Amino acid sequence: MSGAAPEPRETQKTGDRRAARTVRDRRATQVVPGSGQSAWLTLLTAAAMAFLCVFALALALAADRLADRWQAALAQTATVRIAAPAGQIEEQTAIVLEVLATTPGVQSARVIGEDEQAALLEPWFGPDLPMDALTLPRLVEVIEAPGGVDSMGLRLRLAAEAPGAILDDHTRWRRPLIEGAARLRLLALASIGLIGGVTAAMVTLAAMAALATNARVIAVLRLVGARDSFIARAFVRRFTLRTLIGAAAGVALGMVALWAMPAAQDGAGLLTGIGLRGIEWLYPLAIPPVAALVAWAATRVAAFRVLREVT
Amino acid sequence: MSGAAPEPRETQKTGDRRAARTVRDRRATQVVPGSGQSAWLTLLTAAAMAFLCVFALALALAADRLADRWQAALAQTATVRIAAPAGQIEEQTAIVLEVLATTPGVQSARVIGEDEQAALLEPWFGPDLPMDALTLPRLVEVIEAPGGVDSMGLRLRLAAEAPGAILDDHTRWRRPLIEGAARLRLLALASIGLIGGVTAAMVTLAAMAALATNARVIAVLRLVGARDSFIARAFVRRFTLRTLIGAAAGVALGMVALWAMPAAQDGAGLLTGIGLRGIEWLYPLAIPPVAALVAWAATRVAAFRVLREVT
Amino acid sequence: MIELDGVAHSYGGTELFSDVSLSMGQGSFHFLTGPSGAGKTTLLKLCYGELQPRSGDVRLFGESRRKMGRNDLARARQRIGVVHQDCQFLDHLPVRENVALPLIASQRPVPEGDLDDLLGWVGLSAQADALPPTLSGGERQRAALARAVMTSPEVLLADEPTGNLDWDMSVRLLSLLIELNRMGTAVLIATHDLNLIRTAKSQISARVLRIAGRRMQLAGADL
Amino acid sequence: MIELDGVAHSYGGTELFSDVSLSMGQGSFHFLTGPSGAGKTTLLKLCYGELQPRSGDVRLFGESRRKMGRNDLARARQRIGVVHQDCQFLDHLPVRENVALPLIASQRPVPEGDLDDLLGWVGLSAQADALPPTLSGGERQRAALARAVMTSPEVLLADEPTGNLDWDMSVRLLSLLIELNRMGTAVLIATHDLNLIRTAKSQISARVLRIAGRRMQLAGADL
Ligand SMILES: Nc1ncnc2c1ncn2[C@@H]1O[C@H](COP(=O)(O)OP(=O)(O)OP(=O)(O)O)[C@@H](O)[C@H]1O
Ligand SMILES: Nc1ncnc2c1ncn2[C@@H]1O[C@H](COP(=O)(O)OP(=O)(O)OP(=O)(O)O)[C@@H](O)[C@H]1O
Ligand SMILES: [Mg+2]
Ligand SMILES: [Mg+2]
Repeated sequence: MSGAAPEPRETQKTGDRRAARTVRDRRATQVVPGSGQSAWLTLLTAAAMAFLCVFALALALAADRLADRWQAALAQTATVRIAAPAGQIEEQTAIVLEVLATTPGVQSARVIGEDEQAALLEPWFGPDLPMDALTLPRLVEVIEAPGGVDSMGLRLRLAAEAPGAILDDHTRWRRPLIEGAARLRLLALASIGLIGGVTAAMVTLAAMAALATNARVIAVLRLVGARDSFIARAFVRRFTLRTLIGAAAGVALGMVALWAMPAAQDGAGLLTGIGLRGIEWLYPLAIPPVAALVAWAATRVAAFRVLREVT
Repeated sequence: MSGAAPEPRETQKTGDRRAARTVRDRRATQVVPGSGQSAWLTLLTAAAMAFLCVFALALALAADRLADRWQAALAQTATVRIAAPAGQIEEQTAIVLEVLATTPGVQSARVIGEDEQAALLEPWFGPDLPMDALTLPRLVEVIEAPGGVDSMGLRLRLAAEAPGAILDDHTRWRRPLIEGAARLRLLALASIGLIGGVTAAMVTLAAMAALATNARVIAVLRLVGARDSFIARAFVRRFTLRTLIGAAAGVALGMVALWAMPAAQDGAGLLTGIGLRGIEWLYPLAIPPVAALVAWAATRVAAFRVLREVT
Repeated sequence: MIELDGVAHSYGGTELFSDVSLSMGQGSFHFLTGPSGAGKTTLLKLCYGELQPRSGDVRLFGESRRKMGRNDLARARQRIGVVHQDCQFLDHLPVRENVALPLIASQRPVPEGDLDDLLGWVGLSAQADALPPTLSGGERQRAALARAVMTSPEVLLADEPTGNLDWDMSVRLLSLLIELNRMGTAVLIATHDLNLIRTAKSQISARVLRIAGRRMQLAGADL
Repeated sequence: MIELDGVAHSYGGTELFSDVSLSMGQGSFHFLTGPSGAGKTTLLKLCYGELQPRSGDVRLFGESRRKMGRNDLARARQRIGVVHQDCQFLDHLPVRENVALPLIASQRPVPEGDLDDLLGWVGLSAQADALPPTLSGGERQRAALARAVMTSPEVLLADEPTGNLDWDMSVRLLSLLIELNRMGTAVLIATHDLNLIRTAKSQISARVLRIAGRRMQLAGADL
């Protein structure tokens, strides 16, 4: 930015030069009036947008987490259901476990006990279901290794070796849920993009409005021999700072609001899952610098466009 | 607003007077410069805020709908589970149906057929469950009347008359879901409130910035003998119109975006349920007038505050 | 029509002038001189009600300034024409509409013919549709004078109306003001140009006031 | 130092003037007169590079205006002092900093002692910390002149610098300019005030240029 700025005439040590630079920056800022309302406008815009952005980010992260959970809970597990006459159940179960043990991609397999099975049925039949009186199929839970299992191959092997065993890889259940989570995540990311775009547009417009308001100041400065970079620096510095402060305030407010929200309950996980966890609390901290960068670029472009119209 | 405005000197018919009024308004507007950037800023702010508001509204409506659905699906139904030795099932079922028929608050009761029951079990046992081989409890679905059923009384009556029957009013399932939906609705309403507040603040600040920019124009107008109401009218009219147009554009965009979103699927109803249905498509149309009203009030207050500082 | 009665004014610090009295009746003609910074513009601002006097009383058309509301003031200003020292215009409107602005702002009809005549008299016919920022310094002053006389005001206050004008144009404008004065308008001109005052005094009976050293006195013989 | 060579200019429509040549060397002193709207301010704008000539060539310190970039122009302006007809200031900075603005804007050190002396000479010591909007018309012109001479420029261009000043103050400022001129500064003053030109000619040898009817000629004998 200051590549073309004239260096002070005397040779100085680097420390002095930095001090001189700061003084020059302050001087450059002072030649532009503070302009009360438009300063607040920029601050408020940045704060409001950062606040909304924190929420959109939390939503995206929650959607992400949800998708991951479903991925983990459903995509990585499968069930083998063994329905056979009472006498053959034990035998076929043993065969199935053997087959699974030699199938690549299967991390572990485990027979679901009667208690667990009763728990699964509870919603529909109540806790006092007479398990003894029922001839339920045996269920084997298969936990897949990260790579996943070749379902088709496994299905064929099972059909050959244990005719009563049927593999259910939960595809039916998985697809709509994964799709739903992906769509929610997309929505959240789109809002972040929208918020970012609108923020950039608003900061640009606010900067251009400020520059238009200060057209006379710019003309006077050019007339007394100020360089473009000197004039631009004043505006750019001010708008970047304002956006940074506004965004920081908005992020802080947003994080406090998120933190104050009731903790997530598993009962309605999706709805109350909006919130940040662990390392995620650091993510919103990226918003103010990014916003400041956007403001810096926007103001610079706006400033040089306005300056080009002044001789 | 124009109570104090001087009437044209000649007496006129009412129609003429209205025409004169429009001409006067146009004249009043012309004496204030258009100020390109700040006009766009107001338009864009209004549009962005209206756009976000449409989404927040859709979210609130979806949460509302969801809560209603759960209310309807869970709160209004209960299940009576009859577990008894094979011989007594039919008898006890008949008793239960009789009891239910005479219980106040029960709209209808219906035995869930075997097919339906199999469908409920399918997730866990697969489609080829040998229903005949199982001695499953009989399930009776109870649909409650709007007032609801006195669960405790019904439970006692059932215990006395059909010892194998157990009432499950789904309380366990209902509460977290209802709570979740309520919280989502609250979140959406809070966003609407936040968006409204921020919009009002931004329009006020934009108006004040425009007024500050035009301080000279205001001073010149006062010096040549213009009344406060004449000067204020120019600004108020302009900002109200801009906000109205911007909000209308934002609402239109938001509605198009909602309409273009993939239709809700029941598989992941909650996630894709964000959208408008039937009469709800009319609700967002209230946003532009409300925004314009907010802008009108904000600009009026700002204009008279600035005018008070000019003699 | 405008009366100042024992008026004093100060901007915060020391008093600019004190105990100034002045009465502008119908058909009166005053010049106001004094060194730069003496308070000529301030006195004019008191006359058209932009400033409130610290002490003493200012009456506009018989009404005390202190008792006037904002709308009363606006109405009084519609009867006063003012040429400001820094001629300010609405930069987005052409000269023509700027000259007609007092009529537009008070929602009176604009007599287009009179407007054209007036623009011709001050030599701005060619610039009628130009925007004020493109005017030369002298053209601005002429446009400001045209704006002030456009409403045929009962009082005309002109602050240094010829500072950027050549002598011929100054005399031309002076004759316009004298013409107005003969038709009854009370005129007050603040100026540094003693030649202008001398020229005027040769045509009409004008009183010359001088502010200096916190007081105002009649200056006549020394001109 | 500034040379105009067969310059013509027009704002869109008809030509204001054509074939104007002027050479301001070290220690030269020019007056520029002509009726209002003749193009005096326009000529000055050509001299400090705000406008590009339609035809002909303008050279600032030996460099052709057409070949100068924006930063070259800024550097050239740091060597030229200009008093604009509409003295514009930064309204949020006190007079003191406004006068020192050319130094601040080009990031040169501000000699506070010289600044005080200069403010004293133009009679603005009392207004040093006032904001420009509170200045009187004459005070603005004096501040503008102080700002123009603050950098000890090699060329000084003044557009109607005494339009709002009384005679004594005008002469005082003229003597400041003559002083500068004697130290080598090239001076060009656009003015309507023929008395001022006469007074100056009695002290130094100044050339008087007159623009009228699209041409510029030397006017001397008729003053
Ligand atoms: N708003 C203000 N606040 C403070 N001081 C002011 C204000 N307006 C004017 N002054 C000061 O009051 C004094 C008189 O100002 P005024 O404009 O009346 O002078 P003037 O006689 O018109 O001078 P000139 O001939 O230069 O125009 C000046 O010194 C000026 O600095
Ligand atoms: N930016 C512009 N666009 C169009 N026309 C302009 C522009 N600037 C000046 N003019 C016109 O050019 C003519 C000369 O203007 P200029 O300011 O040079 O006159 P001047 O000699 O300085 O007059 P004065 O003595 O009144 O200040 C005027 O008629 C003016 O209206
Ligand atoms: Mg004055
Ligand atoms: Mg000029």
